[in-house]
Amino acid sequence: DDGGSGGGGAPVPGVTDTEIVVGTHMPLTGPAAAGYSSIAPATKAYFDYVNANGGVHGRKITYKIMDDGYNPANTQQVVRQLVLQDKVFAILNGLGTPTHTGVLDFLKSNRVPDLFVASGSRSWDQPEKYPFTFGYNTDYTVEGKILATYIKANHAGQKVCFLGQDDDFGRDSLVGVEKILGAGTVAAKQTYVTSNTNVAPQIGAFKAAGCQVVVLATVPGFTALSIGTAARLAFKPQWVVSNVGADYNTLAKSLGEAAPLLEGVVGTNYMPMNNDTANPWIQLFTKVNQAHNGGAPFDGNTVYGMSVGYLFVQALLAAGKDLTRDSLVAAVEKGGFQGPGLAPLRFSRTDHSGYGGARMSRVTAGVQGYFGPAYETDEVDGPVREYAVAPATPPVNGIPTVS
Amino acid sequence: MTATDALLRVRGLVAGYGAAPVLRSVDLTIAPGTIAAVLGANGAGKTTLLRTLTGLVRPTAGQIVLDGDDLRGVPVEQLVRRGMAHVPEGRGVVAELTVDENLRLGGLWRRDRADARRALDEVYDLFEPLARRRRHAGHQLSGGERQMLALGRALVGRPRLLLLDEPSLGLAPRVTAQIMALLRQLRDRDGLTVLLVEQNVRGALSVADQGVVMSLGRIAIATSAAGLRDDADLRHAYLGF
Amino acid sequence: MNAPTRVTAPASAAVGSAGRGNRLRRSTLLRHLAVALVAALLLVAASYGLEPFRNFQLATVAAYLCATAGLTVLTGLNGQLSLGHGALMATGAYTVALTQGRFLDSGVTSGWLLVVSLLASVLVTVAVGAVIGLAAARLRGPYLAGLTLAVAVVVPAVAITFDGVFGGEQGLSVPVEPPPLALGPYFPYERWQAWLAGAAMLLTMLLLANLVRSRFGRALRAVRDDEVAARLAGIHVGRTQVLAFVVSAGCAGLGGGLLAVLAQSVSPGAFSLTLSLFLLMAIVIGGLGSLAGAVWGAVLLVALPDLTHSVTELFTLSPSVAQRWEGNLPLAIFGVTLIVVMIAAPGGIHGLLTRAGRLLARRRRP
Amino acid sequence: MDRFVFLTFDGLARGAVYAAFALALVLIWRAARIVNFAQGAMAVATAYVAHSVSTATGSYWLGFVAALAAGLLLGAVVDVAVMRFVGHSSPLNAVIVALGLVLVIQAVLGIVYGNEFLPAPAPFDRTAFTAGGLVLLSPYDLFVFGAVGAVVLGLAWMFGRTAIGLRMRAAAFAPEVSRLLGVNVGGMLTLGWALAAGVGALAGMLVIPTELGLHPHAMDLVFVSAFTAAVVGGLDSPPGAVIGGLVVGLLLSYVSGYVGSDVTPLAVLALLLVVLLTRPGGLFAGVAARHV
Amino acid sequence: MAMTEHGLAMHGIGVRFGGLTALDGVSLQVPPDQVVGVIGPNGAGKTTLFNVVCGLVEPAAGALTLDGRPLRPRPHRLTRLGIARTLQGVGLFAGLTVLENVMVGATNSARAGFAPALLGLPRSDRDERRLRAHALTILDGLGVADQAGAAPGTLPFAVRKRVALARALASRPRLLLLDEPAGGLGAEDIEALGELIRDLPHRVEHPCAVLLVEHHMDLVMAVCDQIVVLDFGRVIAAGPPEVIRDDPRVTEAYLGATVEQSGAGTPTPDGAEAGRGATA
Ligand SMILES: Nc1ncnc2c1ncn2[C@@H]1O[C@H](COP(=O)(O)OP(=O)(O)OP(=O)(O)O)[C@@H](O)[C@H]1O
Ligand SMILES: Nc1ncnc2c1ncn2[C@@H]1O[C@H](COP(=O)(O)OP(=O)(O)OP(=O)(O)O)[C@@H](O)[C@H]1O
Ligand SMILES: CC(C)C[C@H](N)C(=O)O
Ligand SMILES: [Mg+2]
Ligand SMILES: [Mg+2]
Repeated sequence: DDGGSGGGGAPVPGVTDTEIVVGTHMPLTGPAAAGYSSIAPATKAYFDYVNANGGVHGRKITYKIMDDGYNPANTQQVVRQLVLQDKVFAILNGLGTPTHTGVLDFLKSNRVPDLFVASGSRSWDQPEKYPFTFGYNTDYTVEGKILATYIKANHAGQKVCFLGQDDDFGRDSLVGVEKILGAGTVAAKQTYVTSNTNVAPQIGAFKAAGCQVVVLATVPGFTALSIGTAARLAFKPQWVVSNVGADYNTLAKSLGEAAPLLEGVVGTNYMPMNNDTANPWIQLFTKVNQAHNGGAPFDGNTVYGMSVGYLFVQALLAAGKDLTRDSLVAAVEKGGFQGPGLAPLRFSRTDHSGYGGARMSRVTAGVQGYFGPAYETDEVDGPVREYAVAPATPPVNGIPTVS
Repeated sequence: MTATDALLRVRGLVAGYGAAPVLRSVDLTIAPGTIAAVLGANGAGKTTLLRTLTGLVRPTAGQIVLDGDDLRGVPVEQLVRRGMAHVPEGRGVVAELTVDENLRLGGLWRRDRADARRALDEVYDLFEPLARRRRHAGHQLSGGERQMLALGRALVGRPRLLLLDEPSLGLAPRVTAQIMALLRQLRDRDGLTVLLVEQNVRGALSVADQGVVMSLGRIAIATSAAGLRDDADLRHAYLGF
Repeated sequence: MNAPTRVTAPASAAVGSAGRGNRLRRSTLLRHLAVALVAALLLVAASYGLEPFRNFQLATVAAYLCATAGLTVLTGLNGQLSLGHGALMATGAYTVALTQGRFLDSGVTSGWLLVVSLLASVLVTVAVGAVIGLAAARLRGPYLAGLTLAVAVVVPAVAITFDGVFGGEQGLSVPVEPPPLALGPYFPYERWQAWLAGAAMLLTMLLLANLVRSRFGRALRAVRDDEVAARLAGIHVGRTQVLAFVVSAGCAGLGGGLLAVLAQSVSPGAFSLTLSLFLLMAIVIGGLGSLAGAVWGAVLLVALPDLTHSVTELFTLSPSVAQRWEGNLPLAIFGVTLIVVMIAAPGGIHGLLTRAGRLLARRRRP
Repeated sequence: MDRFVFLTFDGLARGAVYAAFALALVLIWRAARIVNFAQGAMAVATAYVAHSVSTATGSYWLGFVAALAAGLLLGAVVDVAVMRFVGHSSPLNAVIVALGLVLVIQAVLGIVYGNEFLPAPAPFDRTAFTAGGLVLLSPYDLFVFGAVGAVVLGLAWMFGRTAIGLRMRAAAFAPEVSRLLGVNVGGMLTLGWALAAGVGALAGMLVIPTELGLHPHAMDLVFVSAFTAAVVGGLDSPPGAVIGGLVVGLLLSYVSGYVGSDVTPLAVLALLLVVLLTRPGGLFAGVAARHV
Repeated sequence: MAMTEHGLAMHGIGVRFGGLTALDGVSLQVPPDQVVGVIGPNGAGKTTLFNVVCGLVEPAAGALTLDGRPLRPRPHRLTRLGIARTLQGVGLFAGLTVLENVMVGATNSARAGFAPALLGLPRSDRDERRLRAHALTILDGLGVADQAGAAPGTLPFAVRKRVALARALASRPRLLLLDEPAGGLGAEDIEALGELIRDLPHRVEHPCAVLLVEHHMDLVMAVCDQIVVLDFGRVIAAGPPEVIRDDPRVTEAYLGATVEQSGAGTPTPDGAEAGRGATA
């Protein structure tokens, strides 16, 4: 038999008249699980909500969450298990750059739709090479450009410094920042590795260099660590933080009593703020969280996870009743999705890169809130423009309809 | 001999390491204040007997009575408090500790600190090579020095019943003789009881009161040492000379 | 107890007259080849019977087995503890990635190039192993553990510091040719992987089995048991230890290379300290000191996570607890299994089975 | 120059923390001849206890005391319930069991507390004193130095001067002989485990505030550094652990500061090579054993 | 040094351990056809002397020659020089069978290299068969061939000592260093051992000189051609057994004046009898 590689008139793997099986790989355990382990359950909760309301074209969505502990070797195993053994229809929102990079070729050769990868790397946007892979997060360069635009407008003439993770994340982000501020304008550039939790040398260097604005392309733990370390050294610059490490709840939890240090920290996001109870999406997701997620703590990752679920349901609906892998991919490439996101989703035949912008946020009196307009841009030399399209409102029953 | 004059009484002791028992049924009675030489060919079970007496090997059957108390269920580490000391085969010097620490270890359990101290000094007087090496680690000692250390350490506890497994192994004849004389002296002075396992048959019988010959896991002969010494037939049959 | 006395016959006696069966018994190579052949047939048969995912797992077992067998030689037979075998596997994996990448760049394509790459991975790892082995030969116990631990931790640092070559955190992809067309157009890729890895593994096991049965194998164990006595018996202890490291490293390199081929990618995260520790667990749980134990270990490395995951799937968790239990529960089960096996069967699975076998044999005899 | 002073003090402060944890490793090595790979996970578990107690009572110090008590208890329980039953056919068996414990402890913590970072407050201000523009140590660093110093002195006193210390060492080296000499070997082992885990708990309480936060894996990296420190110093020597900890702390700080954070593992490897190739038993190794 | 010297010779060997002088200007010779005994009090330096010959201890002073040629011994090259040694303990490889233990001793006669072993070539097989046959012959000669498959740990002490001897003999030495071979053995075994040792220098095949350290005086006196007495690291007497036995310095330092080892004939110091009553 065909060994699981779907196609032609054969039955579509993972799809029956009553069920669609989708899988993901996530760090549920291990050092990287902090924060991220709540994404997939949120997505699943949204699917359960949809299932409880009749599913998609009468099919219920089964979401198989596999723990890879953020270890690429485990990702290999669990994704193969999902595809070859559990015969999932698609992989959704697999998390992490190094982890997911390792399965791109495998997913491609098995023609498995690989949707909405949870990472801002630009690797997912290679429609020629990986026609079934699509990104989701605003990529790090786009975000860097937006952060730098803010700095240019509000901190002109000040000394800007940069701390980045020593991988694609940090590098792409720096590229974006320098595209706007100009090469050579960043006064001090430092990197860190996750295996070394002492950032005092780096922060000390910033202090010595007299930095006034520090851009952080850091994961949440290192954002908190950097801000805490700076406080110990009596160093108080303006922090401008990548969305990856800017979630207030996560940071405040990890800083504990030192949470007031977060006051004034600027970041970005492209999802509604979890604390924005007036936002209809937040209201919807809070409801789903109560009913189907055991009332788990409601934070940015919950919003993120449910948004992914919403987008996936939109894509399924767009793919039509005769669901195949090709029809799903075609539906995503057709684009035109409107959802909770504040920035445009850029999907098209030639662009697989996900969100293309973000909005600035700031912590004021212990509350993280947006300010200013949302922006959009590309990861090359395009300008950073305001994105004026008003956010969509959720459908009444919270489930997208065929557009 | 009635039950009360025996310091140690062993009945029907069976013990071993795996499927087949090494001690097949040992009966033995040791009177207080005597030296019993336990002899026998290699592999007869002498070491196993001593190890079983101190609980290092668990018996599968039989009874060990010390001073009227059944020793079943008494943890090994309690036996020194009942006056039993065992110098094991292979000496058991703690190689990583110094000579002085090894010796102190022998008296740690004692309440009477002052006497423990005195006993320690006596050992240094007795084994002069040890006195010269107080600060040396056990592993630096020569083979014979280790033997002295092991014996000295047991003496620091001022035991009533001393189980010695081949104490003459590796010792110069002069020291062997010295030790045998010492055993006699302790027996006479302090009423020490000794179970002396030896390959050095003549040396052992020269100090022993009682001669016990083991063979194939049983006590083949238990008689007076003098009797064993003088009975050429017995000696020939069991001890090969 | 009395088995080997059978072999008393002087060596000169039966050379010319030896029959076929006798030759088989007398030649280590032929005997081991025969076993390998049977194993190969079984492997091929199994690869047809199994689903693609199981074939992939089979291939993974084979790849791990190269490494665990090598580690068995080092730790089990020679008594040198290595917490850094993951790093040696990484060396092999990156070598394969770089050579395959180079082949692709220069436009040469042939299935056989993979053999060249794997060979290169063995050679490079042997060189690295020799260097580590030279240092390791001076160290004992926890000090050796400390050094090899540092080696294990160095992998990501090297990959990140020289990311121009090694691709940083993200790693490199490993271009691999599809199965040869001669096998038919629909030959499942996973079956091909199982064959590839299986062949390499059998070759490794064959060589190791030969080695273990030779005087070198004996020297390894002698050094483990008593270094001074071994030296006095004419064994160069340092050289033997380096040799063990080199052999072991070569196997680990091949295992890593195979993993890279199976995954078609390498990245530092896949060769973390955890992997090194798991390899060690595998050989101890499998049964330290025998190649059979290494086999069990490799099987466990692949099967146990899978099994614990399946066990957890038996419970249906409510969403409120699922968040915390999912992922953690399999880990807990895995940990408890390790502890229980280690306590109940300190000789590992191999020890348990031999004991059971002996018991059975004894029961049958009377 | 400023930078050098800054990096030096920063390195010493980190090093003191590694030293504390290395001491726990040395302790259990001396007491049971085991490198306890579960030490980090056990320390984290006690830190979670502290977290719970502090949250419930609002007092850091109650949590601190609870952590130490929990450490002592956990160590004893691990010995009595698990390690006691591990066979000695190979020293690796205990290592594997310890690794199994790591998995179990981390999983249980993940289940009970979740895999999120929780705040780990420091009992003293972590803002460094400055003098003439030079950034020196913080009150918290001084607290760490004090605590580590007290532990070293305490251990040195216990092992070198007390009967219990002698018993513990004897029981570790020669259990059978020690029993014959009246040493309650089982008790000594349990005591050793309890003390080691207690020191580990202290180390955890000192380390975690300087890390990313409280998390089941919070001590993973610290374990590697501390083990390195203990090996550099010589596993048998408490002062060695302290020196080793400071050396590792300084090295990491200088290398991060002058070269780059990513090469620190390479630097650690180089350090180990240099130290162990010249002194295969660590800096404070005792006399080499006589073999014949 | 005269080129005519045959066998092993030591010239003025000195060894210090920190502040402790273990050997001090020790000279002695072991001619190829003799059994030379070394006796002396505990800690006199006998084992250290062996360690010097084996290269396990570097002497601070003095030189060694073998057949007149300077010898800088290294432990693992020893068997190739034709020297073998037993250890004062037993020192068997616990994880190897008896047969394998002895085969390790014969390693120096193996010819196949690493590659043939790895490939399992007939060369390596032939080696194995040869070593095995040789080891079995030696075990047989010592009467322990029936234990070839046993693990050393399960054997009686006497058997283990014989296996250790077999391992040393397996390298076909020209000089055998025996460190307390009789320790722990029973009378019969010691007698057999004595015969074996006495015979070694005069065997037709592979005659072998012996340097013997032993505290069992009967054995030493019975087998040695020459005896060297060490005390505090110095040679205090040397000569044939008869001379040594009567040397007062030896008696004083080593044998002890009062109680004779061979106490069979000596009267018991006090008329002890079994079952004597006791003080408490
Ligand atoms: N740990 C063990 N495991 C298995 N068998 C053992 C063990 N120790 C001893 N034996 C066996 O038990 C038997 C008796 O041994 P034991 O040591 O008690 O004899 P012994 O009389 O002391 O001999 P020796 O004079 O050689 O010291 C021997 O056959 C020996 O092989
Ligand atoms: N490595 C060492 N470090 C320190 N001292 C040592 C070392 N090796 C030997 N010695 C000392 O040197 C002296 C000679 O030791 P050696 O072992 O040679 O004595 P020996 O004559 O063999 O004694 P025995 O008959 O008791 O075995 C002893 O006092 C011993 O303590
Ligand atoms: C998980 C992601 C949101 C960020 C992560 N650092 C990455 O690998 O890209
Ligand atoms: Mg014995
Ligand atoms: Mg000696």
